[in-house]
Amino acid sequence: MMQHLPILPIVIPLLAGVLLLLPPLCHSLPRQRFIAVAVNLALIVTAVMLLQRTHLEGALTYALGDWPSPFGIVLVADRISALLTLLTSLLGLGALLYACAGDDKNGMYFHPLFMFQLMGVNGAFLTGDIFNLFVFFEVLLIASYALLIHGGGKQKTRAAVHYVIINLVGSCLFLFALGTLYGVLGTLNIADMAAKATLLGPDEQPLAKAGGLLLLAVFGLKAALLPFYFWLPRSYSSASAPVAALFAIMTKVGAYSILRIHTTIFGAGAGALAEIATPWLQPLALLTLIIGSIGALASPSLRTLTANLTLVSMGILLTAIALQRADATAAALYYTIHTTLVTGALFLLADMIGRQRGKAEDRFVASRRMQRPVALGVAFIIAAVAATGAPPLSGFVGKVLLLQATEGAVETSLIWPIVLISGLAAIIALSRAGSSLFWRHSEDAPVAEPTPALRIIAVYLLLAASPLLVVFGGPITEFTDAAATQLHDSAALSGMMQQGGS
Amino acid sequence: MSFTVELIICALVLLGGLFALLGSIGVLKMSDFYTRLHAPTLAATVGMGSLLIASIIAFTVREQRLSAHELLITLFVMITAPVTAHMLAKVALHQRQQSVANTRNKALTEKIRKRLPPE
Amino acid sequence: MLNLALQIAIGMVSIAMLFNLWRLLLGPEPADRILALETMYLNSMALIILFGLWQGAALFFEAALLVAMLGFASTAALCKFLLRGDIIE
Amino acid sequence: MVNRLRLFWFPSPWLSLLLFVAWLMLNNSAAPGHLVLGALLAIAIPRLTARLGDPQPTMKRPVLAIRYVLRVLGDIIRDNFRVALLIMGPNQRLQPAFVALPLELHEPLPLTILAGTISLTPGTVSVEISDDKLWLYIHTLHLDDEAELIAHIKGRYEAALKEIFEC
Amino acid sequence: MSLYLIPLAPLLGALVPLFSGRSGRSALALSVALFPAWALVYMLIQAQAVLDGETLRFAVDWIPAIGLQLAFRLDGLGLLFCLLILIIGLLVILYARYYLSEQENMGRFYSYLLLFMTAMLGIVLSNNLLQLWLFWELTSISSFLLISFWSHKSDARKGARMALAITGAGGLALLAGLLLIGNMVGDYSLDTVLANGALIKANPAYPVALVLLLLGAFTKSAQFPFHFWLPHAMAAPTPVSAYLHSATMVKAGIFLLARFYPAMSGTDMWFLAVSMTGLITLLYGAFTALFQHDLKGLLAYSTISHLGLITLLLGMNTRLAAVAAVFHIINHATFKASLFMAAGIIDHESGSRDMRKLNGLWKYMPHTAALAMVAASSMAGVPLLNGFLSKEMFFAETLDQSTLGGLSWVIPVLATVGGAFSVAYSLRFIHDVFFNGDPIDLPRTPHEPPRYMKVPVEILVALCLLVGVFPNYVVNSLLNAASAAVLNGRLPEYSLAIWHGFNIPMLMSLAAMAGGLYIYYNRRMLFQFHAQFPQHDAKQIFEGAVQYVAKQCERIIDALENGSLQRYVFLLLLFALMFMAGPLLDLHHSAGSRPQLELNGVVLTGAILLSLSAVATVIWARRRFIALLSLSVTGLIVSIAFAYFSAPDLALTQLSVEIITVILLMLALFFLPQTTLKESSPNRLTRDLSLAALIGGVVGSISYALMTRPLLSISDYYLTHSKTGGGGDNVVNVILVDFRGFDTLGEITVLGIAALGIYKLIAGMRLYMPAGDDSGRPWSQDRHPMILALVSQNLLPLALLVSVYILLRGHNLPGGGFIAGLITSVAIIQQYIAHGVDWIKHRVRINYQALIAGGVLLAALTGAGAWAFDRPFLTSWFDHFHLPWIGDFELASAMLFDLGVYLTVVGAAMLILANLGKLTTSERPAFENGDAPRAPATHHKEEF
Amino acid sequence: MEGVYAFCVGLLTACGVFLCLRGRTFSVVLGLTLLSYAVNLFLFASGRLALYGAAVLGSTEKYGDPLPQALVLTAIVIGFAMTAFLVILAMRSRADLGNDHVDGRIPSEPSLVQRRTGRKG
Ligand code: NA
Ligand code: NA
Repeated sequence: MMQHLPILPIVIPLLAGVLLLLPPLCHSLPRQRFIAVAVNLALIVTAVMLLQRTHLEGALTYALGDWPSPFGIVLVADRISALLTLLTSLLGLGALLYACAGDDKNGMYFHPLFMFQLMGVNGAFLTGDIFNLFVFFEVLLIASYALLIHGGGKQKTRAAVHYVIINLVGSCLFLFALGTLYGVLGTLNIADMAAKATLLGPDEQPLAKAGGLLLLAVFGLKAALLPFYFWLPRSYSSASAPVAALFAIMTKVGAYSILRIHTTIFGAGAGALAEIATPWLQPLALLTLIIGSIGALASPSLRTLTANLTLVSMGILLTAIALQRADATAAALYYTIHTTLVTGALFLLADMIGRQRGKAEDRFVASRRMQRPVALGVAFIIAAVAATGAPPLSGFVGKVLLLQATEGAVETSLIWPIVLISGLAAIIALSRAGSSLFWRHSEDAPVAEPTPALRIIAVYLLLAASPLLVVFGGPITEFTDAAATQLHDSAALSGMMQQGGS
Repeated sequence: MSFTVELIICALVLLGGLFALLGSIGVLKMSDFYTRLHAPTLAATVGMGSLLIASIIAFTVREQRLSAHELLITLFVMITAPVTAHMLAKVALHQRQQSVANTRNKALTEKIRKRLPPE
Repeated sequence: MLNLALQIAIGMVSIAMLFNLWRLLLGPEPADRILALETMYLNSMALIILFGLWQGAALFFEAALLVAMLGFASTAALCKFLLRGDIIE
Repeated sequence: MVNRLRLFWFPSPWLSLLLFVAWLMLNNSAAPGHLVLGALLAIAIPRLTARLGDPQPTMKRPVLAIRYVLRVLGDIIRDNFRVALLIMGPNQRLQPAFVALPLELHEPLPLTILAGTISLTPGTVSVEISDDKLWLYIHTLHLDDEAELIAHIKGRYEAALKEIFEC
Repeated sequence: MSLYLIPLAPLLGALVPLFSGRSGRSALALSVALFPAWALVYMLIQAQAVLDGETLRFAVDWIPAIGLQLAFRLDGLGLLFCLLILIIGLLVILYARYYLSEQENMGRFYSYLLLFMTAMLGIVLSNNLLQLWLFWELTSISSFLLISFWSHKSDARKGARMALAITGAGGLALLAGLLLIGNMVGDYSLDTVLANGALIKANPAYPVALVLLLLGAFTKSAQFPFHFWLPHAMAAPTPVSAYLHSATMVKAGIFLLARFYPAMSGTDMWFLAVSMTGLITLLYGAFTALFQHDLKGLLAYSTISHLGLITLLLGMNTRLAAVAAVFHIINHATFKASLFMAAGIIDHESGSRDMRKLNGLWKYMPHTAALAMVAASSMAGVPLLNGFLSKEMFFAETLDQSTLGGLSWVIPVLATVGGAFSVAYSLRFIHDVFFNGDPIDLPRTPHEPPRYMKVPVEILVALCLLVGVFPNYVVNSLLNAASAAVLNGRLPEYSLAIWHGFNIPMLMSLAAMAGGLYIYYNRRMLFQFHAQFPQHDAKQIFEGAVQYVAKQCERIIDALENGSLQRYVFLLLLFALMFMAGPLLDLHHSAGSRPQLELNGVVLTGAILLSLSAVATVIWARRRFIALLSLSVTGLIVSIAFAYFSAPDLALTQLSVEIITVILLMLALFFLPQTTLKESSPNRLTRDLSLAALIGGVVGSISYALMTRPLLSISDYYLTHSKTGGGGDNVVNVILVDFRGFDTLGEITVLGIAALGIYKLIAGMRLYMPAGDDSGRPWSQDRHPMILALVSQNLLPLALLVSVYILLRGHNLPGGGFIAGLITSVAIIQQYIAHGVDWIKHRVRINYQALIAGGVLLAALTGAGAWAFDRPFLTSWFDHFHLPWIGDFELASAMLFDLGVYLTVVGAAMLILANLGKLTTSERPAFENGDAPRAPATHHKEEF
Repeated sequence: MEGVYAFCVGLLTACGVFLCLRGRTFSVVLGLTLLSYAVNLFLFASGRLALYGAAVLGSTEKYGDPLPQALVLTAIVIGFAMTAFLVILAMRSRADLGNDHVDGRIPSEPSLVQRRTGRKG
């Protein structure tokens, strides 16, 4: 089974999702929960094994159907994809546990859809074929559409209309881009595309560039890059909590795709096509960061605030990616782990807080007292400290990594102030949020509905990552460094992919 | 392919094309919906029929074995065309679409619409 | 000879389809437009069969068969829509 | 026993035959493999769809049916040319009409076939059947003599169908 | 040496309250205090070495990638601060035991306090810039918690947030500064930094780094103009003020200046920035303190003023000034902490801090009053007390300045003025509170506090006296060591004597005393003068500013995210256009070298049909049914185009998808408005049309450019291996089920998920059905026209036969599971259309959900089956067999895969359409009679 | 021929884009359908146009590029699934929000309050 390791993160959730739709599992929620959690744990184990193998052996390729690359579809599990796969399943576990405390029964098919969502995300991380990437994008999108409306209600419908339409337009653009790239390069394997891109004549280069930039728009849409991010605040703040938490990984798929495509195909080695994204990506990423910070200050509720903090984190992430350097990529990777888990936890936390505050929900107004102020308060402080990038939690390591990566570069004078001031905005917004949520009380009695311990466990499970990321910062940054180096060493990777076979 | 066969095919092809065209001209030209409704029958029967026969002959001769599957299309068309016409007529009647002024038994239309006997 | 005949026939059917579209755009009533569409389905089948003869490939037969089957479903549904609003009730 | 077996395996034998033939036609082949497959499908599909149809009167006189089909085909071809001229001619010269045709057939299947025949022959379209199934309404492109048209249809098609279905 | 134990001890102590359960308050205080006490003892054991000039170190790697080490360093300066932090901390723990009331959560308080202590110790012991910053920020966070300890008070919350915002901002600046400094010397080790001062000062980025560093220091130590958070932090419980706002947190900024003194000082820029800031702060704080009516407010401004004084000293770039600064750090910590505690006692025992009400407390609490008066005298710089000594040194140093050239005299003059105000407010503290008549309207009758509450004050006051009288014995060695650390070992000659003779500093002191007396005596005039100015409450200004910023942010966000999808899509497409169009400008010829096909009439006609129908769809878009018809035409022509350009599979698929889409759209259209009014303004139409035309133009150009260029693609491989490797003649199908079967697996998964999602959407949907069409006509009475029903039911077997045919031949000829599935679906839907849901419901019981799942499962298991043969997922298998009579035939795993596709497609299509149909069934008879009101159709409530 | 083909692709794209920018869900669905037709034709053409080249072995001498065809097939199916979802979502939106505007409200009544609640989620 070990040689099939790279495909397991895709096939396991697929089979699980399908089996959850069939008798005997489809009729029993407890069984569904059990299977879903078990599968998620299995995914974590798989991802850890994958991580270990990639750490020792570099990239693993898996030629589907035993067809040689570039003719068949290959999966490429390099360090980055292994890391992100692990991240996905960790986040998934938190969201899933939270959902098992009751959110999963507010609508049909939660667990199967959850599994399909994991499958889509993992597939997007693992595939080495650009059209297959499109397919997995669609898998994760359609699953996210269905999950977004989970629980029902006007807000969700309203948000879903925007989310779906924007993404459908995005999918069309994706296909235009793919058509253009195939029409120029004549191949779909990403490594092969990279090889062919270097051979293009001046007559074809502009077309390849148009295709590549169009892809940037498509991925930017997923990654919530300005001006494509507009779907995000509303979708994230209206989705049910575990779904919103799971969505925290979705933006990362967009960022990952930019990283993958624009480093492998249009990376430093692409001659005239090298780094075509940077002139657009850099300013847009910084603007995203700015708008996210402004949105954070303007947020009237914790969910909206979290959604805007997601924007901020995407801005930081994409700023790092735009630099197209190994150290910046390493920073981006570390930051991704941190922000994904923390944002996910914040979404869950916002929901729990909202449930305890009666009509005020998670809005920043006075409300009845909470039932579990200590458990939630401590969680909030942890999440807030991590999210603002303050020490001693993981946010600061990520931020320092990024600042160091931009150090000395011409952009320093631009990037540093923006990044730092955005941190201040987050401090102000979160301290305002926390003091309103936890300290401004009306005289009403606390809500009677008990808070299941499982929800709190789920939140703390995700939050635990933040201190652990700092405590084990040494080995983790070592891994992210290695992963980034591997990605930027495109020659070696192309070799791996060309070779085919597993 | 012998000249005769080719000639036959040519004739059938032209006939088919012609009747397809005639049917469509009818749809365009006739003065009310109910008369327009008759026109596609030309295309559906002789039009499609001759083309399909042409195809049967051509492929049978070319591949040296009987190619009869075109008959299935004919079967389908023959079965469905009347139903389509019937449904369309129902729609027109339902929406009280006026027939051309000189139509006979115009008074029947309201009865037909309500599926009542003529008296 | 056959080629010429085919070209003429294809031309005729093409023109027929233009007429259909004309009627479809002209209307005036929905029934007229559906009739035009239905005729267009017929003409498409004719066209596809002519392509088959022209390219000498038997691969087009299914396309014509499908137009016949699905065109009918489509027309029936359109009529039902105008009659009852709800096509599956 | 035999009857029950037949009903089980061939709920509608004509349909099965049609499917079998259609399969061979589809594949343009009478190879043994297709014969077997066709037979299997001819048994399986009617069994699968049996519940999705109301029982219909079966054809009792197949030979007459073939004659009927040929006759209709002939009529269709003849009328095609007639109607082609009508259509190409000036619209004003036409005398369209609605005609109510009294029915003697009342079973849905023969009735549908009659209506279909009328519609397939150019120049006439079956428009509607009255709720009591006693009247078939026809629209004709050009009407010379209403009684003659009614007699023509009843004599040439309805009577034949009555014979075929023995109803 | 295990220096990490020093900050670790209070960190562990912070956890004690978590486990303390319901133990008594004294026990809790005692057990908490054990940890810092242990740290103190541990430290004292090491102290001698440090006093002897050694620097102790401890380091382990933590996150090498960012240069973060767990690195501690204990030198004289660190020792001094550690002692202050630990000793005063212990006293505060004791004090707080009595200060906090029974109801208050003392455990939480101690946790925060010890967390803060950890952070402070971390700062002063750090030997790594990043670690220093880490602890620095930790003080901000823990002080936020401490200041807001009484979170039910709005003042506390706001004060805490303000402190956090200001110190947080400074912290971020500090981070930038530290990173720059680290970058200059190539290492984040403080040792390296301190050893490379010259290098840093020569670096062109030095001014930037200095400013950033100073921003960090000044915000933390409340230097003008960042001072305003401090008075509002007084909303904290008094032990917090005594600790944070006298000895520790505000001193962190000072510590930072002292710590980086060797590396950063000595430049004019340092002098101007640091000393001028200090001077202004000194004067401003002293002046403002006088007018405070709140006891703690007075102390807060006094603290600001004294911090300014220390800053000024550190800014003066002379070694003696640095020593004076260090000395004043010690002195200020002792007297200010004791004053805060005294103020806390007064507040605690009298219920007020308002000096207009507090009068004559001498009578009620003489012991406390005596202590407070001694401490206040020290603050005023009265001889024999420690404050006097350092102030004297300060005055002396102000005279030793020449950087301001001809204006250098300004500094001593202003220093004296500051000193005078300092005397004045100290006098006010003493006189106004303890004398000056009788108390007015106090909530409680004041009395002495519990015995042990006074002990910390006594200890501190004793220290003030001891230092003041025996400076050489008490603090000399510590001061030496600390100053040596600040000055990198180059200690100047100085003497800590009470009497230096009758010199100018002495005169300045006397002038300050006299001036202070004079000012206090004439305070009413001054108060009136001061009252003329509008009173700016920094909190209100700050809150107002934050509110203003938040409002502006809201406006920006509202303007940007106006909730209009049309704008969002427009922006998306606009940028997509720019992304695509930009590179095309470099494309010199749109046509490439590839020979083009000849245009003919058919294609032209097709193009006309396509264009007209597409444009018609746009034009008719508001009359929806007609738009649907012209859309059908477009779809039909696209299918024919695929057929024409030799893609039969595409033609078949496009056609079936198109038909089923139209049916679906009709189903939906029933519930939607049939027509809509014109909504778009001419401007918007023009804008949208332009964008549409541009995008269309660009896409068309790209397409043209692609088609006219030669392509070297990987496709030959498929053509050559389709038969031999995939066992099929239809290369497109072999690609679908074999070469790229993984895509197809994903694709059917998408379809299945979509169906599930749609089912979710349908469940719980409440729709209003129109009772008639858009012209108001009631619907036809004929629900299921007989002829349609009969023919449909007879076509079904034929359609199924065709499906099987299409399914089976797919591998070798156009067709396959997907098309077959759609044909089956359409055939079944046809039955629904003809017979209605109710009729079918009783005849067919298919679990479409299971069909979908089964289909995907079959496809996936077919793929996974390869594992049994040790091949990668989806490795296909096929073989030719021979049976007697039947002949040769082929079996392939791809067939199973395709069957999975078929099942999924049927299941998905049916799950969608059949359930959508069910929506209306139950309610329909309600308005069968024609004119019934619009009736709601509700599907069963969505539940698990 | 390529020019005419490209023109059609461009025109379909333009029509699709224009409809996608309208304010009603139904128009957007129409627009996306047109856009997906354009996408399919575009993607198909990336393998270059060919006559007499059906990629069925043995049926002809030279074959058109089969790969884009397979891609288009996948794209069609996925597009269908997505469109279906959007169509039903449009119905749901009408049911929940009482109108068929893409924003869930008719823009003639733009109040800041609504926008804020929109953001509040
Ligand atoms: Na007729
Ligand atoms: Na007083």
